[in-house]
Amino acid sequence: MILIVSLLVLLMLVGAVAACVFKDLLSAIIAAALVSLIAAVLFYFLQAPDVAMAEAAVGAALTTAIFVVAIRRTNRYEQ
Amino acid sequence: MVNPVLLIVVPLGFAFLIPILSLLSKKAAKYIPPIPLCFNIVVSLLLLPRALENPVVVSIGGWQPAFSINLVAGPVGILLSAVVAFVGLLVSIYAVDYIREGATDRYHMLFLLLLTGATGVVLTGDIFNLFVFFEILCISSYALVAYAGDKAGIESAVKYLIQGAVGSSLLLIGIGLLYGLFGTLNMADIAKALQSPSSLPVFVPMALIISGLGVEAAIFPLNGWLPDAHSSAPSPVSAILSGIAIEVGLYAIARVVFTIFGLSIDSTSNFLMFLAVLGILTLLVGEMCALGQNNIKRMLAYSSIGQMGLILFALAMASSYAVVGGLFQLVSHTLAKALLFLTVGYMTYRTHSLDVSALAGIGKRMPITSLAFTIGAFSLIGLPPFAGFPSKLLIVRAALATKECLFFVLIGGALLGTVIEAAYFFRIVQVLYFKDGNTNIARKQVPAVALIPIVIFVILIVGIGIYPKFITGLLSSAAAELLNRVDYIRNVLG
Amino acid sequence: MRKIISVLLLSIVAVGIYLSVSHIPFGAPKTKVGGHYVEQGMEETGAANMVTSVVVIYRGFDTLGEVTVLFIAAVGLAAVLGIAGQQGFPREPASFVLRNACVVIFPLILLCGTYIFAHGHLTPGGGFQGGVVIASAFVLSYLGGRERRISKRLFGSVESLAGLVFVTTGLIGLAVGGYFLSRILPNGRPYSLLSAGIIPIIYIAIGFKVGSELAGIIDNLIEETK
Amino acid sequence: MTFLENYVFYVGAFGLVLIGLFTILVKRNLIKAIIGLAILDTGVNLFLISVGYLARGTAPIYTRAEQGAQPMVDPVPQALVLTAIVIGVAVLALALALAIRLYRHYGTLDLRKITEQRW
Repeated sequence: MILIVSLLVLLMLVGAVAACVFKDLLSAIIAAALVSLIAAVLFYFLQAPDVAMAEAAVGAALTTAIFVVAIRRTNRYEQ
Repeated sequence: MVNPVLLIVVPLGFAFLIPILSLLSKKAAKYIPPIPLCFNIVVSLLLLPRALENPVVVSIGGWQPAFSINLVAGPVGILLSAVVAFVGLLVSIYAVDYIREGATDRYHMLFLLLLTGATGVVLTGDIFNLFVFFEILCISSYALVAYAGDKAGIESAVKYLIQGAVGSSLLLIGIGLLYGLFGTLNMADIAKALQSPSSLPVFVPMALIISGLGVEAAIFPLNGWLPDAHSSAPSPVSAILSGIAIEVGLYAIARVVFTIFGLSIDSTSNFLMFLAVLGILTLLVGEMCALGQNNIKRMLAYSSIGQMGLILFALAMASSYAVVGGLFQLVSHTLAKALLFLTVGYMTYRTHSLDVSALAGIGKRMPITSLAFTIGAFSLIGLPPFAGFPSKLLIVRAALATKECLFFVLIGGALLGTVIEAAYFFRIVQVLYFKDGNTNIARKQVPAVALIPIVIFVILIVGIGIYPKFITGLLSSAAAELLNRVDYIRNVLG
Repeated sequence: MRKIISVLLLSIVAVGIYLSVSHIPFGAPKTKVGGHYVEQGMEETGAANMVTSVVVIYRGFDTLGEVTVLFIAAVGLAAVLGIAGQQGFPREPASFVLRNACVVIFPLILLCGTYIFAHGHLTPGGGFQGGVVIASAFVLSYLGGRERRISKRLFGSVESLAGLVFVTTGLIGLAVGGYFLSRILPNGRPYSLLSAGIIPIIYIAIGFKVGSELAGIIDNLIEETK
Repeated sequence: MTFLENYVFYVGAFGLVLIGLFTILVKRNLIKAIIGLAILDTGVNLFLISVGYLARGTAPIYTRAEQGAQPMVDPVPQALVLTAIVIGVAVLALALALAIRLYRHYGTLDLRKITEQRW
């Protein structure tokens, strides 16, 4: 159990670093969505199903959608 | 049956009502904000006699305080919520005529919600609830700064939003740490459980919370957003941001420092000393930058930073005398700065330029407005017949009464700041009256709707300046409430 | 240079937080208020989901504030983007399959969202989660039928009415019970749909409000994507 | 192993907080900074939930079946996080709207190049 959690945390941090370094903003947004998704799983492990649901719906789906709309109306690459 | 919760809920209800009303008539929205604000003034005045005897504590939902959110309407709360409602009312009357472009109903909704947030921060007795109302205040200010949609407004709103959002996250981490340490969110309950504020695990959340709130209160290293945001917003918004938003941030810091963490000058003076030094640093930085400005709104914004530093310094001295001075300065700054922004709003509207030199000769063209501007500026400098004089005098006397070497040095810095302040305000007044400028500005006064609030502000500033006892009674009980932690805990928890 | 300063600053923050967090043992019982809610909550509010009872009843004022924050964001976003409030212009239609699939799925997602917020006091989920699901149905409808727009007037009215329902419920509580948001309805039989006093009313209001606000936000962002 | 058990969630939470703050401080692209803000929010939320966790606790939802002697985790942080998530998404949406508007004015999102306002 603890190993699975540690692995997920590690993956989440890697995702966050990736979101920070990627030059292509679309990739960075997907990495940020991955962070949110893993966070939702961690919320579930922490016995918080309500929050897991909200985080999955808001963080992984809705936020990603607004980000994608926003970069479509601006610029996809970080200069 | 007057309940402090009405002060928050009624403006909120009216704000929710505006979209429906504006379906019926496009013009209706601008007349809505004055109604709940008038109501708030009446409710505050009705609550005042009860609050002066004993803070009115009400819980939401009807459980014991620690188990539900509660509002504490003590003298400080009532004083500040009345100031918020009063200044808000005058500015909203001014805005009826001033705000014409774009979807005006959105402006009025955001304006009303900003004031609701400020009232909520002032009244709440729960730390997480404070965070929520603080967010209401901040997010509506971000939107209002960007409201006009011009280059400068959007750019400053972006800076403001990024810094403000980081500040709120720090605040939330601090709240989480406090909840982990004490298992409760009620401020009185935390205060009761918290014994020594200097121990390290408690110091960290305190530092986080203060730096989070400090972003909004524009304390020195965290105030990069303020001059941009306050100078590029529409003038009524600048008046509210300078007159209310930053003061509310400062109040929240004082509440956290004095009530939750119970810092007092004798036990753990180090941190308060640090805050006092920070205050004077903020003052000097703000005034120095203001001196070099040519953009008049930017100058006023820097002057707000300076004044915040002075108030922070006064509050950090933590003697009852000094806190009275700080609160007095807070009230007089609110009145004077709101007045200045309102008058500058119409002056720059006529000259079509924010440059100080463009104001040359305005004194003859717009005599009443210029006179009002001069009075506001003199009050901020602290010249005798105006409200700024007794407040600055109180702070100086409080600093001398501490008999601490550090405070003597710091008050010297504050006086230096005042001299600088006098220098740049006199320069503007001189430009207004004694310089001949562009003569093709129409000899036209401000419209009556806008003139009424300006005149009321002038009357108040002069009135308080001549007869300060008018509010010092209320201020001293407010200061006593802010400093007396034991009574606060007893009143809330019973 | 900037990076070095940032790293230094952040390491100070990290050390400070470590010192404080080491006094908050993970997994140990440490809360005062939480324990009370868990023990008494079921009796006092009649809701099986304690998170719901904390969100709506014990800390209902926070929730009102939070709904207000979302309202501000929706209003502010429209103000910032300078949207006039009329119907948008039509755009090119999507492909046949996508379009018809969306027509079929759209009501199902709405139903799912409604289920989530109507059962907020019994199962995980509630007003926000249900509202977000409803909003996601509208995201889908943009993908499928691009020429379709939501009616801004209708959504604006739903938003305001839902907010007013919340405030009015609280004010009735103030008039009847003496406290804002006090329980004016009986708790009812536990574990049944119509139970838990005012929780379902408030959660339905929140569900509609959050749903319409988020759908409005997305609509405003997508507008004029030419 | 005990260190891992005690701190893994805190490490995850504050790791996200620090990475988010670093992104905001260092990156000059506005959308990147907003992504940092989103990561920061997630980290704070994860921290709040970890504070409320109880070893071997169950989710704070009563079911008809008997609970047994199992304790429940603290519902308060979960309620706070629900609020914080919604506030976070509100700020994010507003920030992105500002970014779109900024791009329309300046044609760039690089904060170094956007210097109309100066100290």
